Amino acid sequence: MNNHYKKLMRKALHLILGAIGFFLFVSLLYIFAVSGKKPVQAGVDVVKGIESQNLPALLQAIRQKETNEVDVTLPIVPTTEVLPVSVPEETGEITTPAETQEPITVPEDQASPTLPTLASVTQEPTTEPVSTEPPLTVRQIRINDFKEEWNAKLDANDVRNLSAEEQQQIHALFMNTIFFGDSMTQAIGDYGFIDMSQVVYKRSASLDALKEKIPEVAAVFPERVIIFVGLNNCNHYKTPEEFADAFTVMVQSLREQIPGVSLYVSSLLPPSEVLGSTRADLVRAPMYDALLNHTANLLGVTYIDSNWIVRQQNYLKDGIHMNRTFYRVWFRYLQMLMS
Amino acid sequence: MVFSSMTYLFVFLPMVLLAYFIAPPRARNMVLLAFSLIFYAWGEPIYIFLMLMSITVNYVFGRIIANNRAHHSRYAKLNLGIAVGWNLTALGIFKYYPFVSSQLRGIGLGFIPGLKLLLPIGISFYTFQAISYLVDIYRNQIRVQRGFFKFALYISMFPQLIAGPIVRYEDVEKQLSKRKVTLAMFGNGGEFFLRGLIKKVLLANQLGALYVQIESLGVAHTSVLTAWIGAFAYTFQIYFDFSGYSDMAIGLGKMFGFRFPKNFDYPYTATSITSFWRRWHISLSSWFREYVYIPLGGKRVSPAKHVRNILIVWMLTGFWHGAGWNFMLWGLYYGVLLLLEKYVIHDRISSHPWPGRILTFLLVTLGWMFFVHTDFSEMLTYVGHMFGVGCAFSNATTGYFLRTGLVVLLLGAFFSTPIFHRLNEQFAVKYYTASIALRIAMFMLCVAALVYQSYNPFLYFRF
Amino acid sequence: MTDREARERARKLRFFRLLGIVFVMMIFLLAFLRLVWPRKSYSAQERRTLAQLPAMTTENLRNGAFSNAMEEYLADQFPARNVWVYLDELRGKIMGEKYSQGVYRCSSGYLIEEFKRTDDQRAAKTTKVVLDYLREYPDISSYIMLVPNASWIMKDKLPSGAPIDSQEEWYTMWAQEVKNAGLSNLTVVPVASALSEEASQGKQVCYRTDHHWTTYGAYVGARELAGAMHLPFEEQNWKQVVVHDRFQGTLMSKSGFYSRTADTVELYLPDPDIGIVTTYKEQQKTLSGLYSSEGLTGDDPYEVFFGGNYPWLAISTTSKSNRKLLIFKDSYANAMIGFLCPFFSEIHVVDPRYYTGDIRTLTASAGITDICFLYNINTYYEDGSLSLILEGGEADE
Amino acid sequence: MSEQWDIEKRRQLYIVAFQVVAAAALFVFVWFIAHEKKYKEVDVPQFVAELSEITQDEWHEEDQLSLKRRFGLAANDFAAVGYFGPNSNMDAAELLLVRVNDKSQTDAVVEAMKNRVAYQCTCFDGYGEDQMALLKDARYLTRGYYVFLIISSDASSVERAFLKQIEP
Repeated sequence: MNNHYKKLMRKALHLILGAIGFFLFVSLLYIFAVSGKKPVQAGVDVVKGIESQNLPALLQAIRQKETNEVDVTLPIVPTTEVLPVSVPEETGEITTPAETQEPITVPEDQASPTLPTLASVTQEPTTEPVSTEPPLTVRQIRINDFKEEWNAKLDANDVRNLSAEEQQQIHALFMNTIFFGDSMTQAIGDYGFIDMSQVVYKRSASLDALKEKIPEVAAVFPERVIIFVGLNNCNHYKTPEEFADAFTVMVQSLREQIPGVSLYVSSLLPPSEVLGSTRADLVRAPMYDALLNHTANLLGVTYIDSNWIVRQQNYLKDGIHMNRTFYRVWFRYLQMLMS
Repeated sequence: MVFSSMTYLFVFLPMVLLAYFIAPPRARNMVLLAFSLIFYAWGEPIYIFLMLMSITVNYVFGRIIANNRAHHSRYAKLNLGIAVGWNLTALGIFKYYPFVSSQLRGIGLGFIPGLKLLLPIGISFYTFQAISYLVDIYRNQIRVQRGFFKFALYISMFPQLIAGPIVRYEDVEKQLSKRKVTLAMFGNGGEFFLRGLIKKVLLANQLGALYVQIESLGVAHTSVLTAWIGAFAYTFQIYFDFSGYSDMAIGLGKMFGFRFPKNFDYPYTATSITSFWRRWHISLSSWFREYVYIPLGGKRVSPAKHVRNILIVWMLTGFWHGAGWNFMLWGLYYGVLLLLEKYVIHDRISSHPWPGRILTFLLVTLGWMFFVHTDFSEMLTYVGHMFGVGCAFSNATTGYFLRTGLVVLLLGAFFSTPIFHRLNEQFAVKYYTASIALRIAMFMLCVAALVYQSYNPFLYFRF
Repeated sequence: MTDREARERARKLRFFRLLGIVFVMMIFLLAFLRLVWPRKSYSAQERRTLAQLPAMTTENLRNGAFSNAMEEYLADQFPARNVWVYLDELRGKIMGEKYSQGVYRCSSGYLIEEFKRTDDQRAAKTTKVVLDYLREYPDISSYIMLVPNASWIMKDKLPSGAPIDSQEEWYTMWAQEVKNAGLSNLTVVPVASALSEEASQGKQVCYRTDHHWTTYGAYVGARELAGAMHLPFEEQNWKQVVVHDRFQGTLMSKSGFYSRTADTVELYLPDPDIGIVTTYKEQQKTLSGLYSSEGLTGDDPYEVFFGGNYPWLAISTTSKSNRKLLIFKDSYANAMIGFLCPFFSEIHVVDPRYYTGDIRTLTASAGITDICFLYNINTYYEDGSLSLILEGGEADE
Repeated sequence: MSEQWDIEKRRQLYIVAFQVVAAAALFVFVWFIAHEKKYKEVDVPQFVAELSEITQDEWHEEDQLSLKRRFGLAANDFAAVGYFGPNSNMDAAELLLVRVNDKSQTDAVVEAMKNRVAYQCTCFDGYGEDQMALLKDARYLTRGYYVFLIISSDASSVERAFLKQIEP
């Protein structure tokens, strides 16, 4: 009897082993059926070759071509009308280095010869501040007119939304621009003025923290980068000089990683009066801003003064960030300056 | 839980086998009961309470009836009435209330609340089992079960719990107390289980897919022949589905030492409708015969009453299969056919089995089309297509379904006959190694089909 | 009992005993393997994450979600799952099954996706919204090209009589509808006959195991489109490069049918070379060229084109043309955009299934001169996202 | 004799009691099972607009594209959708009410809501304490076919108003 069961067990074992063998055979068939899902190596090389083309050179060629086209169809803005860097208007009571008080302009022949992009030809300021008094240019008159008009509207709290047409113009203008910064910049995308794809931000970041985002900006190879940061930096940097140093480092890093880029920086806005009265650290914001202006000029970064747009009623509850109204004017101003 | 699931085959079954055969014989009933309750609770745990309630109520009423039937037979009858009423109420509420209330509200009785009830799985089966138990006690055909857990096991035993067969108490009475499993009996159970699994997974599911494909064809593609192919596919599908499940139940019962009655006896080889119903879902038709038809007087009454009895029984049979007018229609269809057979055709049919066999099969096929369509307009459309209303006799699509469905339909036809069974048995005796190898292979195909069911690619090429 | 009967009985008993042992061994072997088999998190073949052991909570126990999750988990983590799937496919093949998950097994190794006219209304709505949108830009030339799928082009490969609805019928109706709208700036570009003709000449225009058209098919499509756009397409030369010769596509994954005949993926590079730069707008990346080696070596080699589908691509080229194109597209266009690059200085590629920006601002601000809708019929018919992004003329902010 | 009679009578009483209990238990069970609440139908966008007025939170009605952008949900997959989003990037308050077509969609919707809240948390973490407080108090309500996300300075009031409106 025992023997009988032993025999049965042995037989069962053989059968199961046979089943496993059969299954392994099917596995082999399966492996054969899905084998060779590998691409042709030569093909991969071709694709990799295309991928690793020299992107800056390609971009330059493409933008160059566009410039040429623009050249024949549109009259280019004379280089004498180079965007001047304005001075913060309410800085009288603050002690700032004397140079920043002086308007800075760019001589006509200082445009960088190696990077003949539209932006650089028309707008790139030099790294050397020049202290000669410039004549009042057409452009400056236009700027003054603009400010006058919108100051009135701001005071009257009558700032209309951007019309669809204005919106489209702004989109067209900033198609190859990246807005870069902290929550001040994030608002640009959140409010819907610009597609989120044009915005790179890191909330509550100091300039140092922002530096790690630079590769993301560089990945887009933008023609222009507009930096807009806020009061986080007054917290983070004990003195305006530290802040200015950090800014210098960031600008260098941006230029290194994005050859040929034009850089702009918007004012570091002061806190609201309510907040300013309680936060001693934030009161010094205008000093930071003033030094930012100065450093920007030294570095050849275009400083966009936006302090004049600030109105107390346009602060959000936190006393730091601005509501839509501010940005409506800010964008119109930007558009006026750049087009 | 269903038997043809991964959870059952590779988690539940190994666990219950292990626990059952490791446990000392005394504890085995408890092991089975515990696993049965888990089995039932799996997926819809709330109805375990209904099950426990049903067990308790029927257990107690069984005792009451048994105590009183000798001396207080009227009191016993009263309690039988209450108990059966309780069971039918439970069944009625859970199975029929949503349907009935929606119908009543449809005719203007808007005050009737529509309850949202899910059908507790297997309730039709275990309720009928409980009723048969009570009636049999009352009739003094069986002795009452005094052990609560044994009774609980009789009602809730997982092999037959959710799709039958409806086991009469006398069939398992002895086995509840004492049973023996030999290796050969266990193997025999395995044979039944495998056969059921193959029927369900390899035949019923494929046939079902074929039917669904044909059923969902637009008017543009269908034809008379296609509709018939679909109807045949469904006819075989429901047979393999149901009888496969019964086979698995019987097989599992055998593995644990229970002998459940046969539920199907090659119904599609029947030569008449009468004989079809003697072979289809035997435990249900014998239940209705035993507890409804005969108490009503059976056929030993006037023809008019006999007609009434037949129609009542078949209407109930239809209704038992589901809450819907189509099931009622399906039941009455058989009632009428049976009456025709009895009173009109009688013995006039030829002695040769084939004409009757073919006619019966075609009638049964047609019957299933009433059964499957709960929506009357869909039913009319489909049956219309079968008889050429609004479509061609055959078209290119017919050829497609003939070619792709031929193998599985032929297999279906072959598996429905006793010839296959005989050959299979002879083969098993003669070449037993080969036939076990064949079973292993079939089991592997079943597992493959079960795994493939879960093959569910997520392809985002669209999104 | 005779000797013979006794012998037969003994043999029967032996059979059942052996079966009993084997049955237990099978169940326990698989149960054991299941326990020890390493868990996988992702199935490359099905392109989805596999179910993991569900956590048990009173909530999911009560509503039955746990038991479903458990069943899913067991099936997904079954030992050697793909081999079982393959085994079942073999069985299906032997039994003559031709249909699985909306895909037909066809002759010459083709797998072809069905077309089901389930809801004409959705497509009609899409068409209406597209026409309304184009009506707003009368100065922009617009083109619409619906590419027929294999169930139309490769009709003769289908199992004869397979119950597939006719794309041709629907397309004819649709084209009439568009024509009736009477937009003077809109051209409907038919491509079915050109593709069918190429196919009948033995050219491969559809992949065998993928639902896309081949790069050659896209070439034919581009030729037709270029004709409608009046582009000097014939003057341009192309250099063909084979990048994959064992391509097994999504239809194989979708159906579980295995086709032994693999396809070849080709790229057509402009000759002479032109400079192309692609900015993946939402991803904030600018890359050179149109192709992705990562996509090529990944699970779906068709992703060699752009690496997949993205909401908004801005392609700039060194082309001297002053035309700028805006394409609304599905994945069919990915293979075709390369053919248009030499003729446009900028191409904005919008995939409405992912794009969530303001399409009207984009249309007006990018200096677009041409708009093209490029879809395969299946997607156009089924996908409702075009109507979502084109609807609502006035954006609120 | 009378003692036996008493025993018999008591037994009968027990039986009657059991009969009553059996019947009662069945009906209690049915009542318990069938007692699934039915929620009232509401005009979702308008209802959300009403709810949004309960608090002074800075939010406004958003379009379907914002919904798709922020939650990855396509509005036409559902029976109805009402969405109020934050006014500025310094606000966190949001309301999203979805009426699903069938309950199998519920999980996906809740998942999308949780992802959105998790993303918002990364934006405000270590930065906006008030906003973080709102986000931490985010409520996900699933009632019948409704799925509701509340991020609000007074989430309880909104929740109460919501339930009051839809509960029978």
